[in-house]
Amino acid sequence: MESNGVVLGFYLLSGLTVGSALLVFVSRNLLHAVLFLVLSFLGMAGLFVTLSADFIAVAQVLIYAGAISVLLVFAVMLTPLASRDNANSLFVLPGVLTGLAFAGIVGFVAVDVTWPELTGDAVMSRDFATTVQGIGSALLEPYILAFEVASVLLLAALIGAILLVREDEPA
Amino acid sequence: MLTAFLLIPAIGALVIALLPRGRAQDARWVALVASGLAFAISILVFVQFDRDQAGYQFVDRFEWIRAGDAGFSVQYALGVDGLSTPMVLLTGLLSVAAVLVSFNVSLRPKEYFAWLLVLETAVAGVFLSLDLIQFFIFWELELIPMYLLISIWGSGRKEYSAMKFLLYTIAGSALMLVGFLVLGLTAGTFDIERLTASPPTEAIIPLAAIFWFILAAFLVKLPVFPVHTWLPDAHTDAPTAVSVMLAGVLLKMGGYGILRIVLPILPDQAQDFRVLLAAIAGFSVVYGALITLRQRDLKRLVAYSSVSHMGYVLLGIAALGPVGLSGAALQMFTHGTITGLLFIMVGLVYDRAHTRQISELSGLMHRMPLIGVVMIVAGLAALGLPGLSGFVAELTVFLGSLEAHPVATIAAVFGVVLAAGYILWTVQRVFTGPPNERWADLPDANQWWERTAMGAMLVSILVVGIYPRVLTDVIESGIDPIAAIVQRGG
Amino acid sequence: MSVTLEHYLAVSGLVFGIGIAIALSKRNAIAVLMGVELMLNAVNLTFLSFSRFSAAFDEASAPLAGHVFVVFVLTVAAAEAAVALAMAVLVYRRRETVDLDRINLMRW
Amino acid sequence: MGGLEELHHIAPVIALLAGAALVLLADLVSNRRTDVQWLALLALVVATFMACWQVLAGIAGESALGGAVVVDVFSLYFTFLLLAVAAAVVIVSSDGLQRVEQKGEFYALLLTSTASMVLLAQAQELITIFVALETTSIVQFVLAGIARDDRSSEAGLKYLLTGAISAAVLLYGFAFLFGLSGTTSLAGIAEFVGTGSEETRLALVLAFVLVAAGIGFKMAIVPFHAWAPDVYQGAPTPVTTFLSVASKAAGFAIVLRIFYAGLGGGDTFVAEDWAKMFAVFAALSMTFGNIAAIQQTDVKRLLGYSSIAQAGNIAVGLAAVAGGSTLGPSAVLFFLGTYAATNLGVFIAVIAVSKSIGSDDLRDYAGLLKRSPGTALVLSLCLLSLTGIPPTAGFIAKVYVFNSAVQTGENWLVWLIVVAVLNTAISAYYYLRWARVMILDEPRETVAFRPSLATNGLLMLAGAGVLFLGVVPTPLIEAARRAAETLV
Amino acid sequence: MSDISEGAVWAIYFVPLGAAMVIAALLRGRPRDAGRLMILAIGVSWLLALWALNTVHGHHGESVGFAPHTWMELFNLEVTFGIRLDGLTGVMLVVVTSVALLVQIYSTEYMRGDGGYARYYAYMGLFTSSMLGLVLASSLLQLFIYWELVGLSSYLLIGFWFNRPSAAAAAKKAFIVTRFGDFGFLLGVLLIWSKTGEFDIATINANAEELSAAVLAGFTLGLFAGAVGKSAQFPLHIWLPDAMEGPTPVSALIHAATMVAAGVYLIARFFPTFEAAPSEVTTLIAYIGALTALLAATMGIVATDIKRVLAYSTISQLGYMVMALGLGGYVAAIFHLFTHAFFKALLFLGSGSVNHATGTFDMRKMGGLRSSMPVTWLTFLVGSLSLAGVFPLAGFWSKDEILLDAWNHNRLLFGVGVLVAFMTAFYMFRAIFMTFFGEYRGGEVSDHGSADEHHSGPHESPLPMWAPLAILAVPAVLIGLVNVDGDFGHLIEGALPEALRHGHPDLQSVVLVSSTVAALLGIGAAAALYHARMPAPEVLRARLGPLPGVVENKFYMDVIAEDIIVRRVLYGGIARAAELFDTYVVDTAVNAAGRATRLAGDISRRTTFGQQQAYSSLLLAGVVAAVVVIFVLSGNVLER
Repeated sequence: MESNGVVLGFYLLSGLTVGSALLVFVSRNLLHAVLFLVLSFLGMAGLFVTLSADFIAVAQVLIYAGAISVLLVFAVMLTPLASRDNANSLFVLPGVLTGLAFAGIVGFVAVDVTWPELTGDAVMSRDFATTVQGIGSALLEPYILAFEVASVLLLAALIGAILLVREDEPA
Repeated sequence: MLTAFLLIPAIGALVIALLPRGRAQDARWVALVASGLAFAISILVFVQFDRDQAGYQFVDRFEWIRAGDAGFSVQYALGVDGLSTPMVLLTGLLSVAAVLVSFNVSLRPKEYFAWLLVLETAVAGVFLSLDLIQFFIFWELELIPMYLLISIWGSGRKEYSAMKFLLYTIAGSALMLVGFLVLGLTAGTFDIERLTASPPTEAIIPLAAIFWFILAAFLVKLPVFPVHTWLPDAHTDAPTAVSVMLAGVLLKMGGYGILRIVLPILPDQAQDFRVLLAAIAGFSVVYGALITLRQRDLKRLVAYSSVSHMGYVLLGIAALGPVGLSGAALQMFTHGTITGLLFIMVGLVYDRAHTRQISELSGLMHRMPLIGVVMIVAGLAALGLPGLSGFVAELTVFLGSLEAHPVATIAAVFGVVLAAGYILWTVQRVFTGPPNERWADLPDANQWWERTAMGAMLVSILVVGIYPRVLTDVIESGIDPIAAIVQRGG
Repeated sequence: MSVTLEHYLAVSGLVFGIGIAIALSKRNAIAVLMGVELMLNAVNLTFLSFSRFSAAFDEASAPLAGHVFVVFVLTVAAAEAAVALAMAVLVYRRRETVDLDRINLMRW
Repeated sequence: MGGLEELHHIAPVIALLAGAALVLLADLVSNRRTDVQWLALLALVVATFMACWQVLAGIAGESALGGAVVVDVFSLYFTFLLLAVAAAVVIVSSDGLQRVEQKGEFYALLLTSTASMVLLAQAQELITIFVALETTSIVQFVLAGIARDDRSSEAGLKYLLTGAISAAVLLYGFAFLFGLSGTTSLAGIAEFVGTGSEETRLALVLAFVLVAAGIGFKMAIVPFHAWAPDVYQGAPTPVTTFLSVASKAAGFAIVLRIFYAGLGGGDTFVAEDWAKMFAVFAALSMTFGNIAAIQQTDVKRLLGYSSIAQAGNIAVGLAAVAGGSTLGPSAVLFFLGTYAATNLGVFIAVIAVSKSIGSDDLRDYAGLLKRSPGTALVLSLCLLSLTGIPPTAGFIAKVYVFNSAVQTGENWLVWLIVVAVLNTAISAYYYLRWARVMILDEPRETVAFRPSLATNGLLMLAGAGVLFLGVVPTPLIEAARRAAETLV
Repeated sequence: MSDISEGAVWAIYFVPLGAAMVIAALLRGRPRDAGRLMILAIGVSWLLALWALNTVHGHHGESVGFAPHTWMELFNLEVTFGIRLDGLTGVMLVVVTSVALLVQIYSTEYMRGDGGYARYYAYMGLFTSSMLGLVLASSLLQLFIYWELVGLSSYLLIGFWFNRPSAAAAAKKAFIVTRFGDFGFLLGVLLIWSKTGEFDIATINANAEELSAAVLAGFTLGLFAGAVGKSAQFPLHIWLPDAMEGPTPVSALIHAATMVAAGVYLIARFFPTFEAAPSEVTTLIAYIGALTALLAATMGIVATDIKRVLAYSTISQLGYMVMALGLGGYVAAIFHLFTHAFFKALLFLGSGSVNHATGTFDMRKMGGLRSSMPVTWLTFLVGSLSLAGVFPLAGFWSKDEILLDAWNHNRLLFGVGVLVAFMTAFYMFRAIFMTFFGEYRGGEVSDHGSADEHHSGPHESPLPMWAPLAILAVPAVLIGLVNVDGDFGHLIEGALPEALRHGHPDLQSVVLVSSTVAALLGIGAAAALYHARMPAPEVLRARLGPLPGVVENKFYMDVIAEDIIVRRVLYGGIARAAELFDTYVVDTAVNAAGRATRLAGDISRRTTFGQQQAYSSLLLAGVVAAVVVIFVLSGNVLER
C-alpha cells in the first residue's frame, strides 16, 4: 500500500462513504436518503477495490447499489401515505450516542490491539488476482452446504415475501 | 417400612383420585384407612426403634439421580433416628386426627382428602430424608397441598393467606437451596449422614452465609419474630384439619431442620450465633405471648400462641447443650399434640357456633362440657401444667438454656406466666360464665370421629406428661450425636 | 504514510456507528432498514480488510474465506431486504403507516 | 470433498427440506387442509427416523461437508428436541391457526425453520452458522407475521427489525473472530483463542460480546430481550410456541457451540470475562422477566416475560464456566429439555383455551378446572414446573443448573444463584396466581369444553413428560451430560 | 407399731387420686356414692398418715430414707420421684388428711343438691392427693410439679361455680397471680439445677453452704417468690380474698389449712438453705411477712364479708409464719401452721355453717345467731379465741413462739406482731359480735342451696356439718399443748441438720404478757364498738377520715394490680403496642414488600413500551456497556 494513489483513493472513498452515510442520516427527504445510501454503497465498493476485492466490489454495486436500493425505493413508493420525510423518532439521542459509542469502541480496538497484521511487501504479495475463481471453488467445496442453504434461504424469503403481501383471496 | 410410611398416603391419594364421581363421600374412608395404616406403621417404627443403637435405622436407600462426574448425585434415602422417630409418630397421629376432624367436609371431598394425604407424604418425607436434595424436594412439595387446602377449603381472606404462606415459605427456602448446593460442593455429597460425619471447615462462600441461608428457611417455618406474620393469617383462614397439620407438624419441620441439618453440619457457626438465636427466641416467646393476649379470634389466638411456643424450641436449640436440644425436640412433639388438639377444639366450636369471635362466645361449658373439658386440658398443657406433656418439654428447654442464656430464659419463663394469662382468660370468656341463650342448641362433641380424634391427642398429651421416658429415651439417642458434634464445635 | 488495517477498521466502525444511529433514530421502518444495510456494509468492509491484511491465515487461499463470507452476507442482506419490504408493505396496508413510533399496538 | 456420500450427515435436514417442498406441492394440488398437516408430520417423523439412524449408525463424532457440520451427541440432542417441538407445533396448529389461510406455506416455512435449526445445532463453522441462523430467523419473521392482521404484522415487523440489527451485530462479531483467527472454523478459532495473547484481548472481547448480543436476541436474555413480549403476544400462538421453545433452544445451542467449541470453554484466558458477562445477563434476565411478569394479565405476554426469566435461569448454565468442565453446558441442555416439555404444555393449553373461549386474558381462565379439568390440571402442573416446585421437571432442572454453577467453585456464581433463587420466589407469585385463578376462581361462563383429541393427547403427553422428568430425571441428565461432553 | 413401708406412704398419695379418677370415670351419675368413696379414701389416707407420723416419731423426726425412683432421664438431667418422710412431712400429712377428712364429711351436707356434687369430690380428691404429693416430695422438681397441680385444683375449686362470672374470674386470678410467684420458683429450680445438677432436697440443703452467695440469694429468692404467691404474701396476696368465691369447705381446706400453707412449708423445707443464704434474704422475708400480717389485719378489720374476714386473717397469719421463718423461727412457724390449720378450718367451716343457715356471707345481714345455732356459735368462739391467742388455747402457744422469736431477734417486728395480735383479736370478735349477737338482720336467699330451709329463720346445721365443727374445736383448744415441753419442736426439728436444731426455747414473760394483753384489748375494743356501741363504729369511722376508705379498697392494691398493671400497662399498653407493632410494622413491611414488587413490576413492564427502536437501543447499549465494563474490568484499559 505504498502508492500514494491508493492512499489518496482510500481517503477519498472513505470520505465519500462516511459522508454519504452521514447525509443519509441528515437528509430530510427519504428518497434523498436512499440516493445518498446508494452513493455510500458505491464508495464502499470503491474501498473494496482498494482491498483488491474486485469481485465483491462488483457484487456490491450490483446487489446493494442496484437491487437493494431499488427495493428500498419500491418500499418507499409502496407506502405513499407514510411520511416521506426522513424524520427522527423519539430515540435520536440514544441512537446517536450508541452509534458514536460503537464507532469509538471499534476505533479504540482498532488502534489499541496489536493485530496480527501484514505490512509492506507481505500485503502486496497476497495476490487476489483470481478472486472470482477462488471464491467460486470455495463456494463449491468447503462452503457448499452454506451455499445450498443460502439457496433455501432465498427461496424461503421469496415464499415468505409473497405470502405476506399477497392480496387476500375473496372468501 | 419407611418407604411404606411414605407411600401409603400417596397411594391413598391416588385411590381417592380414581374414585368414581358418585362415590366421592367414600374418599374419607379411604383417607382414614390410609392415614390409619401409616399411623400404625409409625407406631411400629417407634416401638421397634432400637434406643441403644446410634445412627439411622430402618434405612431405605438407593441412588436416585446419577449424573456421573457432574457432581449431582441425589439419593433416595430414608431413615430414622431418635430425633425423627417422634416426628414420624407425630405425623402419623396428627394425620389421622386431621382426617377424622375433616369427616364432615362436604365441599369437593375427593380433592380435599387426596391433598391431605399428599400433605402427609410430603411432611413425612421431610422427616425421613437423609439426603439434602431429597429433603428439599419434600420441603417444597408440601407447598402445593397446603396452598390448595387453605385457599379452597379455608375461610375469610383465604387466598391472601394461602399466597402469603406460599411466598414466605418459598422465599425462605430459596436460600436454603443455595446453602445445600454449596454444602454439596464442599463435601462432595448431599448425604446428611456423611456431611454430619465430616462437617465442612470452609467453603467458597463464608460458612456463616451458608448457615444463615439454611437457617432462614427454618426460622420462617418455625416461625419466630420477625418472620412469623404468615402464621396467624394462614391459621386463621385454614380449615381445622389444615391448622392441625400446620401447627402440629409443619412448624416442626423448621425445628427439625435446624436440629438435623444446621447444627450438626455447621456447629461452629451455631456457636457463633447462639446468643443472637437465643435473643430471637426469647423475644419471640414474650412478643408472641403479648400479642396472643390481645387476640379476639380463637384461632388467631392459638396461632399467635404457637409463635410464642415455638420460641421455646429455638431457645432450646440456642442453648446448644444436650438438655436444651432434647428440650427442643420434646417441645416440638408436645407442641404438635397440644396445639393440634387446641385447633381441633377451636374447630369443633367453630363448626357448631359458626363464630370464633371470643366476644360472642360465653358459657359454652354448659352446652358442650366435653369440648370444654378437653379444651381446658389442652390449654393447661399449653401453659405448661405438670402432668401434661407441655411441662416436661418446657422445663427441659429451660433447664438446658438457663446456664447459656439466662436473660432469654427468664424472658421465656415469663412467657409461661403470660401463657397462663391468655389461656385462662380465654377459657373464662368462652367456656365459663352464664350460659348464652344463643348457643342453647349447640350439641357437644357427639360424633365418634370427633371423639376419637380428641381422645387420641389427649392420650398422647397425658402419657408424655405423666411418663416422659416414653419419648425422652428415644430423643436422647437422637440428640446425643448432635450434641456431641455441637459441643466439640464449641 | 500508508493505509493499514487500522484505517479500514476505523472506517468500518464509523459506518457501522452511522448505521446504528440511523437504525435507532429514524422512525420510518424503511429508513431503519437503510441503517441496517449500512451496518452490514461496514461488516463487509471489515471482512475484506481482514482478508487483505490479517497475518493469521496459514494458507494462501484461506483469506478468500472473507470474500466468501461477504458473498453470503450480500445474499442474506438481499433476502432480508425483500422480506422486510414485504413486511413493511403488509404493515402499511393494515395500518397506513410505517412509523415505528406509532406501531405500538403491543406494549406493556 | 463435498461428495454426496457425506450427505447422510445431514439426513434429517434434507428430509425436512424435502418435506417442505412436498408440502408446498401438495398444497397446490390438494384442497384438504389436513393433508398438508399430515405431510408435514410425516416429514418430521422421517427426519426423526433419520436422526435415530444417525444414532444407530454410529456416525456420531464425524464432521462432514468440508468441516461445516458435525454429527455428535450434542447435535443429536438438539435434533430430537427440535423435531419434537416442531411436531407438537404442527399438531396444535390445526387448533391454533384458525386465522391463517396459507396452511401449506406455514408448514413449509415451519419445516424450513426447523431444518435450519437442526443444521445450526450441527454447524461448526461460522459461515454455515450464519447462513443457517439467518434462514431460521428470516423464516421466523415471516411466521410471526403470518396471520397478517394488525398484531401479527406488527410482531413480524418488530421481530424483523430487531433480528436484522442483531444479525449485523453478530456478523460484526464474526468478522472480528475471523480476522483474529484467520479462519471460519470453530476449531481453528479455538486454536487461536487457546494460544491467544493479551495483545488481541480487547478485540476478542469485542467479538464475543457482539456474538453474544447477536445470539442473545434469539435466547431473549436481557438486555437483548425487549422484542420478546411484543412478538410473543402478537404472533399466532403456535408460532409463539415455536419461538419460545425451539428458537430459544437453537439460540442456546449455538451459543454453547461457539463459546465452547469456538472460544474454548473454560480453559482460556477470556473465559472468566464471558462467564461473568453471562452471569450479569442471567441475573438481569431473571429479575426483569419475573418482576415485569407480575402484573401481566395477557397470558401470552406473560409467557413472554416468563420466557425471558427462564432464559435467565438457563443462562446461569452459560455462566457456570470452569476449566475442563462441562457442567454448565449439560445443565443448559437438561434445562432446555425440561423447559421444552413444560413450555409446550403451557402453550398447548393456551392454544386449547384460546380456541374454545377466544381469549388470552388471564381473567378468562377463571374456573378452568371446572370447564376443562384436564387442560387446567396439565397447565397447573406445567406452571408448577416453571416455578420449580417438585415433583416436576422444572424443579430438577433448576436445582441441576444451580448446582452446576455452584460446582464450579466460584463464589461469585453463588451470589448469582442467590439472585436466582430469590427470583424463584417472585416467579411463584405470578405462575401460581395463574394456577389459582384456574383452580379457585368461579368461572364467568360454565360451559365445559374439551380440546380436540390431538391437542388433548399432546397435553397429556406434555404433562406426563413434566412429571416423568421430575421423578426420573437420570436418563435425560445422562444424555445432556454426554452431549455436553462432546462440546469440548 | 412397725415402720411404715414405702408402698403405704405412696398409698397416702395415691388413694385419694385413685378415688378422684374413679369418680371422674364412673360415678358422675351417682353423687352420693362419690362422696362416700372420697370420704373413705381420705379416711384411709388419714390412717396411713397417722401411721407415718408414728413411724417418724419413732425416728425422732429424722428422715426415714426411701430411695427415689427415676421419672425422666436425659443426659445429665435426671428427675426422680421419691418420698421424703421426716418430722415436717409427718406433721403436714396429718394436718392435711385430718382437715381434708373433716371437710369431706362436712361437704356431704354443705354441697348436697349441687349439680356438680360428684365433680366437687373429684376435684377435692385431686387437690388432696396433690397436696399430699407436695408434702411427700423428695425432690425439688417433684415438689414444683405438685405445687402446680395444687394450683390447678385450687383453680378448679375456686371456679367450681363457673357460671358465676365472679367465680370464673377469681379462679383465673388465683391461678395467674400465683403463677407470678411460680415464675420465681421455677427460675429458682432452674438456677439450682444449672449450678448443681441436683433436684434432691436433702442434697441441696446439705450442700447449700458450698454455693456462692449470689446463687443462694437467687435460689432462695426464687423459692420465696413461689411462697409469696402461694401463701398470699404481699404483694401477691390479692388473689386470696377473691378466692372466697369457691365453696366454703374448699376455702376451709385449701385457703386456710393446707395449700396456702404450702409456701410456708416450702421455706421450711429449705430452711437450711435459707439459713445459708445471705442474711438480707431472710431479713427481707421477715419484713415481707410482717408487712403482710399488718396489712391483711387492717383489711380484715373493715371487711364485712365473714369469709373475707377469715381470708384476711389467713393472710395475716401466714404473714406471721413467714415472718417467723425469716427470723429463723422454724419450729414456731410450723407450729403455728399446725395449730392455725385446725382453728382456721374450724372458723371457715363455721362461716359455711352460718352461710348455710342465712344464705349470705355478709355480716351486716346476720346477727343474733347465738341462740339459733349453738354449736356453730360455740365452736366459732373457740376458734376465734384460739386465733386471738387467748391462753391456753392452741393459738396462744404457737403465736407466742413466734413473738418470742421476734423478741429475740427483732424488736420492731415484735412490735408489729403484738399489734397484729391486737388487731386479730379485734376483727375476730368484731365478726363474732356482728354475726352472733344482736338481732337477726334477715339473711338472703341462697343462690345455691335449697332455699326452702330458711323460711323459718336460721337454725342449726345438720349433723354432718356441725360434727366436724365440734371435732375441730378439740384441737383448736388443746393442740397447742403438744409443744409446751418441746415435743413437737423436737419432732419437726428432726428434719433439720444438727447444727440448726435449737431445742425448746424458754418462754419470756414479757412476750406472754404483751400478747395476752393485746388479745384481750382487742376483744375488749371489739366489744366496745360492736356490742356496746360506744363509740359506735360509724362515728369512729367518720373521725378517721379517708383511712378506712383506703383500707376498704384494699389499699387500692387490686386496682393497681388489675386495672393499672394488668389492664392498662400490660394489656392496653405493652401488649397493645406489640400487637400494633405486629400489624402495622412487621406485617405492613411484609405487605409493603409485596406491593413494592408489584410496583416494580408495573415499572419494569412499562420499559417494553412497544417502540421497536427502544428495544434495539437497549440491545446495542447493552453491547456497549458490556464491552466497556469488560474492557475496564479485565482489559486494564485504564492503566494504559
